[in-house]
Amino acid sequence: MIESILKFVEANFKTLFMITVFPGLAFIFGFLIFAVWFERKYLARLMVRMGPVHCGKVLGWLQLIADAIKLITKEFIVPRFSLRLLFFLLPIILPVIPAILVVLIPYAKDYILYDAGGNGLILFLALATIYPVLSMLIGWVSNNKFTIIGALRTIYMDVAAEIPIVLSVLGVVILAGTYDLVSIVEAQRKIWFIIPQILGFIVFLIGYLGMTERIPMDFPVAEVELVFGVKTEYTGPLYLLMMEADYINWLAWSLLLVVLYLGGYNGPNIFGNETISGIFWTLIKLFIVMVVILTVKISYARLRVDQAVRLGWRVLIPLSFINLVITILLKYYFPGLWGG
Amino acid sequence: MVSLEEKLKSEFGDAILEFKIPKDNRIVVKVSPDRIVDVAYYLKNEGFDMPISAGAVDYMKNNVFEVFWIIWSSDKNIVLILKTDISRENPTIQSLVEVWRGVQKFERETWEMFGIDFKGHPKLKRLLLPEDWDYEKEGYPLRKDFSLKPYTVEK
Amino acid sequence: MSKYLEKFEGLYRKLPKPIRKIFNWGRSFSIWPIHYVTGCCSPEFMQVCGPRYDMERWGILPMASTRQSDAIFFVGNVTRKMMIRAIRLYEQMPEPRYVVNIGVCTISKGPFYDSYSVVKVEDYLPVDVYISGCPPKPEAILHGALTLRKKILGEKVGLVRREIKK
Amino acid sequence: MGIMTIEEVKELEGGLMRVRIGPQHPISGQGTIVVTTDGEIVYDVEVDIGYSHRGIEKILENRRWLQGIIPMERMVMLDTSHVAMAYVRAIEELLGIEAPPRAQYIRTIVLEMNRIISHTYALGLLAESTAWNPAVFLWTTADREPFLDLMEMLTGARWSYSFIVPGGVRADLPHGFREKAKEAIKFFRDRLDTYMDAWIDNFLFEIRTRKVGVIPRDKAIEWGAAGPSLRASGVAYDTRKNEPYAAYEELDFKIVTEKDCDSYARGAVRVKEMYVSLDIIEQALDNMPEGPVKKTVPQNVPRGEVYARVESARGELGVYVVSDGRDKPYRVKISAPSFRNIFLIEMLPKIEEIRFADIPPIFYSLDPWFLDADR
Repeated sequence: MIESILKFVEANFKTLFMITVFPGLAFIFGFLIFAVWFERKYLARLMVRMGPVHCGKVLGWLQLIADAIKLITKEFIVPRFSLRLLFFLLPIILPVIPAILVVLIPYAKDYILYDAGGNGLILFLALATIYPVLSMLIGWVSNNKFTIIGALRTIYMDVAAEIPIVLSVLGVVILAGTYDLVSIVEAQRKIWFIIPQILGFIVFLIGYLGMTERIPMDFPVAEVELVFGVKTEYTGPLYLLMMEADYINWLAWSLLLVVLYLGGYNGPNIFGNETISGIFWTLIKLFIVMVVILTVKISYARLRVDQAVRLGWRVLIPLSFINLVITILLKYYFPGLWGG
Repeated sequence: MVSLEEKLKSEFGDAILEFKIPKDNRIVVKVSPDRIVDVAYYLKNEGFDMPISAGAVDYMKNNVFEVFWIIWSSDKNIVLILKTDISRENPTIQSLVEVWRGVQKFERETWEMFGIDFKGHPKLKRLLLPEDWDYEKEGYPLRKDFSLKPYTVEK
Repeated sequence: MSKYLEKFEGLYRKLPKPIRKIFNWGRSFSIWPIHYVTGCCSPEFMQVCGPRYDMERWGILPMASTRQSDAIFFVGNVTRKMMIRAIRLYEQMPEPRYVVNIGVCTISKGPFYDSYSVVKVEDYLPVDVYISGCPPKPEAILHGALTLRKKILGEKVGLVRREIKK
Repeated sequence: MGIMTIEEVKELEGGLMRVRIGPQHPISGQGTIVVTTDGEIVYDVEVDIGYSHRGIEKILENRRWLQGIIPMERMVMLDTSHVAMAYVRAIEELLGIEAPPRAQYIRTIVLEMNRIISHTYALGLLAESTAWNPAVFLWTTADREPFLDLMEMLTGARWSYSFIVPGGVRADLPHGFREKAKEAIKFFRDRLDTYMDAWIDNFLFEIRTRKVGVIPRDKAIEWGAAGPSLRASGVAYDTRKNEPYAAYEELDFKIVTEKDCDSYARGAVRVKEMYVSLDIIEQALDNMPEGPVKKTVPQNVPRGEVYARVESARGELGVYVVSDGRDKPYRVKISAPSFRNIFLIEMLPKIEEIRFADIPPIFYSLDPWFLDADR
């Protein structure tokens, strides 16, 4: 019995390692702890504050653990007039969706958990659509005015951001000639797609801000009018799950941004091992994206719903069509540059 | 400013009970309560267009409430205090909301604190006092016969 | 006390001591007061959350929704009309929950000792920490918050603390 | 906030719901605004205040003239010296005395520092309400501190000074105050330039606040707006000029007005006014006359009635005082600027289209302080 298990582990060591450590559970939890801590600390510094200091002696690095412990040990309340079962179940399902997205991403040339038979991009975009819908459902079952307005706004946001994203991603697909995420990264060996696809990148970035609910496109969770958006009624452990889902979603979309436009794992082979340096470069780029997004968060105002939807339909969609035309011309005149 | 006094007296005669200019930029006019709306309209046409405040004073000895409105004139830069006396037993007065829309909240507050009924006021609804305030038991807070003793903390 | 809470209460009491200590440590470092102002000490409270005094150093972070918060900081005078809402907010908060009085008005009505509208908080809700002053200095508010932290560290871990006084 | 009742669910089926913003809400402060909306468009707004009504007007009838300053100051904690000034002005007018000239200059400095303290708060919250640069709210919190330190040095308290009393001020300027004040002014002018840069450059902030909550000039007068809200609608109304008190008559400054009448203009008026305040403080420090700072005043105030007003940070603050010749006032009616301003939001949905997300910027551009409205 044990021998067979050991044999199984030996044979599938890499897969198991990927599921449990990187990019699986351990990585996701590590990212959560780091991202929330880093956000609080970085924003606090920009606000000329200190942020958490005393928890865990050095730079308040244990702050997130303390928060998690507190939230887990708190009472959780299910409001009387909500749909109780769904109210309880949906937040548990919610973090799973972005977690699946995370494992679709290639971290090095031969380091990908599931490549979806060369259709990774399509699977990613298809699964990512579920997240706002679940989010909307959560707002609806909570049966609170603020969550219901938040739910409506989630749908507005979905309408405003999702279609431009898909259209702008088409440019990348045309250049690389494939839906396979590994091949897309390989196609960026010579030039990162941010240069030929600069229009598409801008459209994608704005859509990305919407899908991850970050300023200036974070109107579904606008705390000045909606308290916490769809999260308003959640307490304790369930609230923790919702927060987690939020950050994992951010991680997944940031990784997609890195893969599509910033050259993915491409970079100098500094460790003498392609896999390790690939992972290294992916994470470095991820970190840079995070810093940029947080800086944007602190320097801009939030768009109103109608303004955001107008931006999506009147500006972003025409822009992405122009981008498509440019892409086709580029592909036609310089076919050799894009690896495919 | 003297001309305003003459104009008012010739227009309304005995209804103007008092006309004072205590200092620069101030006019105090006291009118009888039945002509208050007409005087207000007249003053508005004279350029007194911005309501600043309104309220009442309880003169328990004379058995009257003195209701006052404070109006500013945007082009003349004068503050006008329009006053009138009403009886304490039957405190009703015509509301001036139709003349100056801005006095709505002040009259609402006066209604709440003194129990003065403003006729023609669109929204006499409780504003500042708690929902469980009982006028029968506790009385109107800004009247002089209202005592703070039951609420005072013992030393 | 609901049946559900009683059940959890029993579970918590059975936990070994080190684990309960860890729970207390977590709770003591993440006190999230509600974003709720009742009176005139609020500017001072704002300064305490601001850069110079920065309460977030100890993980004290004002939260927008009652459902995610752990404490009510009564910032200045509480009137009868406000108390009705405050009790409702207290009922909406998940256990364990704490109450802190900031400012002398909340303790003994302070400069409004003869007001017909201001009430004492302790007549309605169980209070954990009293901070006196009108308004208290930022150092005093910080000291109060840290006193609450110490109190949490030393208490028996459980879900239910006290019932609401009627 | 909270659970919906059956009636409210039925209302929702009709397409509308009534959302109570406050008294516990990130933007509400101590008051509540009840918004009738279909989720996006706002059809009706109702203001519900009184959550911090302490009955100050009644309490004042129970206090001696000098004692009255203390509960009075609790009305606007951010702006206490203006409230005290209004009350003191009324008392001095009844007594027929005037404070010595040096006291007038010190009063001016205190009042203008208080205006800056209050305006930074308004600016910070306006920034917060659009989520524009959440840092700005905390920057303003930090930049207020030098002035709070100056106040503590001068009066001994950070917020509630009770410094301006009938017949003058309680104390003369301490040693080293002038130098420290000059330093603070220089520092704050730099910071204001930073705010102006951030303000003008930030196109998203303009998108959110321009043409939002427009109060035309005639409507502002008709409804009785006060202070910056009135001046942003193009009415040059400033009690400091119209009916000067303290040392404003001898100092050189201009009334700030804007033409746009929207939330952005109301914010801009405040920023420009802070520049003016800095200039006034500098002038007052330079031209300060020598002499005593306090006169003795009798305990009893002669019979009479008077309406005294000052220009507080939120607008004109008037006090109508009736004295019957005893040591306590017979009646004090306070006409608070926030009480006038906050009701403007009730009128707005009737003349223009407001969206739910516009409520916070409009609300904070009016700069309400509910304690002041409630009294």
